[in-house]
Amino acid sequence: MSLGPYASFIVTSYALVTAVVLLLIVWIVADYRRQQARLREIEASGVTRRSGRSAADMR
Amino acid sequence: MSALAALIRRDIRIALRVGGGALIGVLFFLTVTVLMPFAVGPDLALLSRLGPAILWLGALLASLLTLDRLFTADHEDGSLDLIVMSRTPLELACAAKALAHWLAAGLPLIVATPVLGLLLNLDGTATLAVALTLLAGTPALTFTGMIGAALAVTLHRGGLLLAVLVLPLSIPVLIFGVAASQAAISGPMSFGTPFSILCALSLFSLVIGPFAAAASLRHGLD
Amino acid sequence: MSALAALIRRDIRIALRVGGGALIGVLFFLTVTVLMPFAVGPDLALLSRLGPAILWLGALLASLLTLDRLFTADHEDGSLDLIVMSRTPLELACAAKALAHWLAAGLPLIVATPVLGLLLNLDGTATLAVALTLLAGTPALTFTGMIGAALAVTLHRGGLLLAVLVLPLSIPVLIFGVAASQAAISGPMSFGTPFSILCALSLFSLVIGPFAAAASLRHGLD
Amino acid sequence: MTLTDLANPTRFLALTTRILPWLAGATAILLAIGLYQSVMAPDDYQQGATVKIMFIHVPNAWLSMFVWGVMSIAALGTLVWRHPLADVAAKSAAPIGAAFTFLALVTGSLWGRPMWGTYWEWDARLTSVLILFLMYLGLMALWRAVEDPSRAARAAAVLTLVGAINIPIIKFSVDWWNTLHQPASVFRAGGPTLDKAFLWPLLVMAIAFSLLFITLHLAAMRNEILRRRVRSLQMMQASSSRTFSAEAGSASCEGNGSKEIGIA
Amino acid sequence: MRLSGRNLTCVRGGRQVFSGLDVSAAAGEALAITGPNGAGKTSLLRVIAGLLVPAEGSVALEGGDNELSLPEQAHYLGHRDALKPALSVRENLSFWRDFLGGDTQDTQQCLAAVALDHAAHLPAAYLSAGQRRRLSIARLLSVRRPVWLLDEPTSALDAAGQALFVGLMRDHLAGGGIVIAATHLPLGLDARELRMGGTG
Amino acid sequence: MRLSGRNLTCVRGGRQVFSGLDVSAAAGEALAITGPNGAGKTSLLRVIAGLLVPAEGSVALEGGDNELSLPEQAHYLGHRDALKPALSVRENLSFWRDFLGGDTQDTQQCLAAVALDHAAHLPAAYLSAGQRRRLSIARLLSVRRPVWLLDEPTSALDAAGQALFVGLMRDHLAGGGIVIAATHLPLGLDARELRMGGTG
Ligand code: HEM
Ligand SMILES: Nc1ncnc2c1ncn2[C@@H]1O[C@H](COP(=O)(O)OP(=O)(O)OP(=O)(O)O)[C@@H](O)[C@H]1O
Ligand SMILES: Nc1ncnc2c1ncn2[C@@H]1O[C@H](COP(=O)(O)OP(=O)(O)OP(=O)(O)O)[C@@H](O)[C@H]1O
Ligand SMILES: [Mg+2]
Ligand SMILES: [Mg+2]
Repeated sequence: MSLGPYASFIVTSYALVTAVVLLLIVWIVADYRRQQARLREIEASGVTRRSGRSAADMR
Repeated sequence: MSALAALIRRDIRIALRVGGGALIGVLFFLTVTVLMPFAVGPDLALLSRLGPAILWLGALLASLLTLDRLFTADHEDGSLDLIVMSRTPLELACAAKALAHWLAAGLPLIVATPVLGLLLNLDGTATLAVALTLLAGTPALTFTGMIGAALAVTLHRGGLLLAVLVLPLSIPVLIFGVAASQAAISGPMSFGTPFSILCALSLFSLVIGPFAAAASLRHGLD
Repeated sequence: MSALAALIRRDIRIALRVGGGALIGVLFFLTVTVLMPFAVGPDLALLSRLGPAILWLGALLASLLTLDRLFTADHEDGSLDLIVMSRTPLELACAAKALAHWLAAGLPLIVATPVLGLLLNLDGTATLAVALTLLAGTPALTFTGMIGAALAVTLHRGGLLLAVLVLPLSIPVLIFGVAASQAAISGPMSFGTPFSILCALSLFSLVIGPFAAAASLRHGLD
Repeated sequence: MTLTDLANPTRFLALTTRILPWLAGATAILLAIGLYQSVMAPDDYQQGATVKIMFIHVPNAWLSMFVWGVMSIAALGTLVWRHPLADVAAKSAAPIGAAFTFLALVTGSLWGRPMWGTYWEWDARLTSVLILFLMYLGLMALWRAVEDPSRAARAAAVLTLVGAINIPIIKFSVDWWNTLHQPASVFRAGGPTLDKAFLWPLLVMAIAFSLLFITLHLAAMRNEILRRRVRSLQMMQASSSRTFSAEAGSASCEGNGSKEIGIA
Repeated sequence: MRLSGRNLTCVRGGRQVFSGLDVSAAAGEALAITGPNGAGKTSLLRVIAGLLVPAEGSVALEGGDNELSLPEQAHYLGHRDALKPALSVRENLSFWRDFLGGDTQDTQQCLAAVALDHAAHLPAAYLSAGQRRRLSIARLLSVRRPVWLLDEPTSALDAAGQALFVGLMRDHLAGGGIVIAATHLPLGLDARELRMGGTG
Repeated sequence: MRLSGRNLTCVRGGRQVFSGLDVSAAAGEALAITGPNGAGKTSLLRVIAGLLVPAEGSVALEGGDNELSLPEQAHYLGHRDALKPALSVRENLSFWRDFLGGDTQDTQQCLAAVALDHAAHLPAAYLSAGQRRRLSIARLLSVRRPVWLLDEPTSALDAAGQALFVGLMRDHLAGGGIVIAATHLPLGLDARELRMGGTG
């Protein structure tokens, strides 16, 4: 398959999209891990959240 | 009605008395205009071609400069609490404040335009066209800027953050303002089309601005 | 010394927190730059010719937008009384405040210049020249602006006229800044002459600014 | 599962955890199919191979507008119903939307160079997209700059709704002003004018990217809920470890920070 | 006429200030809100004034003007005195009279009632702390509103000013008004007390 | 050590506020300045603090540090509390400690002394009126200065806060300090009274 004279443009744009999407995914996964770790840390230190509250009194 | 008149009267009086606001705006406008010939070089034709753009930019930036504290001052001394509680609908009160600001800070810019037109080598028609577009367009700048000013109060933030939030909103006004003046001066296009879009933008912002500002004040005060 | 360091640290901290930080400064500058092509039209050659002026105007506006309340905020919450009473000479305290302001509001703009240069179609040398002139010139904007800020505190004592006289002080800075960058890019003139004048202006204002500001604060408080 | 159940953060978390793997899988499969089709698509008689950029440019451009639409609906939820989950949705959508807008801008420029001979031109479509990008950045700055999440949410909501005016401007700019950019060829009155050979890969890619957005958004919302939970637990921690003197406001002792979305 | 709020909960800055609070005050009655610093007195007044949205519960004025909301029938006197230093005393007062509207009184008389008539032409920037407070009080007189919400109203007032203000409150109550005041000092008149904090 | 001002005359806004006034206070002595609103109490304090230039007369601290002027040896606690809402309670206090310099105390201890230690991390914007006042008082403790100039220091404080503050003033006086306070309420400790207004 030949991409013609503008191959570099096409390849760059596909590569960029891949890179940015991967970056988003990595960021979100890392963020998830970080929050989970902090949550575990806090709950280990004895602070617990009250559970079993209904949606109505949540706000 | 008389409540709104009182609010407008007060705001204009303060703007004129403490000065600051209105005068700094005009001065900034002047600075921008004076600076341009240095940037562009002594090419008079080019200068007069850029004239409308320069004047519009100056007006935009000058209104940004003064609008920032439209609500903050009232918030800090507690007036805003009373205004929110009053029997006057908050949307109208916001509109009145913006109108007062426009009268004190926007109108002087328009009055100063002919003088600055001379500096920029604009001829009579061109100056008139720019003044007309400014007259039609600066209310839009004030009324969209008001949204940012209201956000400033509720966020306890000021200055640059607001400018960043508000500037994108005022870009269309700038585009059509400049386009209309260009058309009047030289362009192949007609003056009417962009000018009517400009007026439409102004009318539009006259409606959106007070509502958005009032909404953000209502939800954000504490 | 540590008193001044504390003052600088506090002011920067407040600026970063309230204004939203260096990021916001860059964003603001970006928006102002993006405005230009709308006003001037999509002519790349013209844009790059206007580039330095646009960047300089952005810097002026960014410093004006925030400088205005340099002392007023401290006056309104009573901090200024304590600063005046303190063991630190008032001149040094003023200089520290101005320095903090420059670090928080001026420096980010200079750092952002290369990015904006791209948008305005400036080449490498031109960008470098503009960044250099901004580095040399923005302190002058801050330190002359400070005089106005100090006068603003005493405004209700009839200092309005003086405040109006101060903004024009920044015009020479602007003119030489733009002239120097133009010279570096295209001009027949040499870069050195206007640049050294610019540096001289900055040095001059570094000396004059704190003294004038301190004098006006000392006599204006009540 | 009713809508009110969905509105409960705990249920929302449980549900998200359950469906995220499926969503991710579907996204991956569709993306693979779309990519294969894009690679296999024939060259355009006018644009040559560069037409392949379309398959990523257009979905990103659509999504950049779609995400703002999602944020606008969330903004209504914040202002009208004062619903905390709406705050979360709005906040976590902004960076993803900004990323899509950025990609639309970059791929557009990369396409523009061979097609129009320039990377950038100040025309209405391009500039309105740039404004969209700036507004995304402004919103993100706002979220970052304001400590109190519910205060930031309300301000951001007002701004989002005001900024929504930009969306029709982007959409119709090509019709209102004559620009370099070509007018709509898929979503237009009278049906698509695009050739089937390009239409199919484009549609598959569009669906794949939409799924990608939904997946990322749900995951980001989950992160945000967890972040708020951490924040309120930290505030509880701070308040429970302090010893209250009689005059130091024991009224505020009970349930400090508990009225946050995090505690549910 | 009766002001009543039920089951009020207030959340500020992500922290709960008070919860499940009931307030009520009938016409002619004064309610003193007391409690330690940070107990939530100011917050409660602002909730009643409609300046803070309660997380739960609501406040209403029964038997007032049905066309108007509670905040529209109330005066709020806070720590910040809503005065513009650039305007004169008279200008400040008459602005608020015109803007608040409704049943208005003569500006000069109101100034005289708080012993500020001699300073009517002075810029508000020239007022001492107590004089500013007097001017704020004159605002309460310049427009008739049945509900007065006062946040530490007597701070900065001298003895004469406090006596004068107690007289004004008495007149207001005698005219069927409601006074709700957050205060650390005795109000100087018969008032029901709502104690916040301490218990929770 | 003795603070003394002779024949002080103060003119503000073109009007003479007081004239021919003498003030003095010795080490360990408290001076209460009283008088009706607008009598010139705040003006006098500001003259002593060097923030207002008297039209006639002068004030000096005899027996203090000779290298330093009176304002540099004084704390001024005014109506405006010199707090930045954007900074946390601790940041506010430690800034003033570092900036004012000299003989400093530990921030956390000062906060504890005014019962604000639990709020150290809160932004100052979140403080109630009384909490702000407590934070200002903590500033007096964080840096040692022999002269305290206080303008209605107990306003907005609850009963516990007032008692606490009286204790702090006593400690300061016992350490050889001078307290000059403008006030409408009794200070709560033995103090010589300087009555302004009334006569002139
Ligand atoms: C930075 C430059 C560009 C930007 C910001 C941009 C932006 C957009 C946007 C927002 C859309 C969606 C519009 C809609 O749904 O109606 C779009 C669609 C499209 N763009 Fe671009 N574009 C850029 C450059 C280009 C270039 C250079 C080409 C090709 C020559 C191109 C071709 C297309 C096509 C074919 C569509 C699909 C139109 C349709 O079928 O509805 N774009 N672009
Ligand atoms: N900034 C000012 N400019 C001009 N005159 C002023 C200024 N501040 C106060 N005055 C005037 O000076 C006089 C004394 O004011 P000052 O603030 O010293 O009174 P005070 O005794 O502290 O009163 P209060 O008990 O109300 O605090 C007042 O008549 C006032 O009008
Ligand atoms: N703007 C705000 N944002 C967040 N929290 C706040 C805000 N203002 C006050 N608070 C918090 O709410 C609580 C109650 O404050 P409030 O001002 O109602 O107290 P108060 O009873 O009036 O106290 P004081 O007697 O000191 O005036 C305090 O703990 C305070 O920290
Ligand atoms: Mg209070
Ligand atoms: Mg006083």
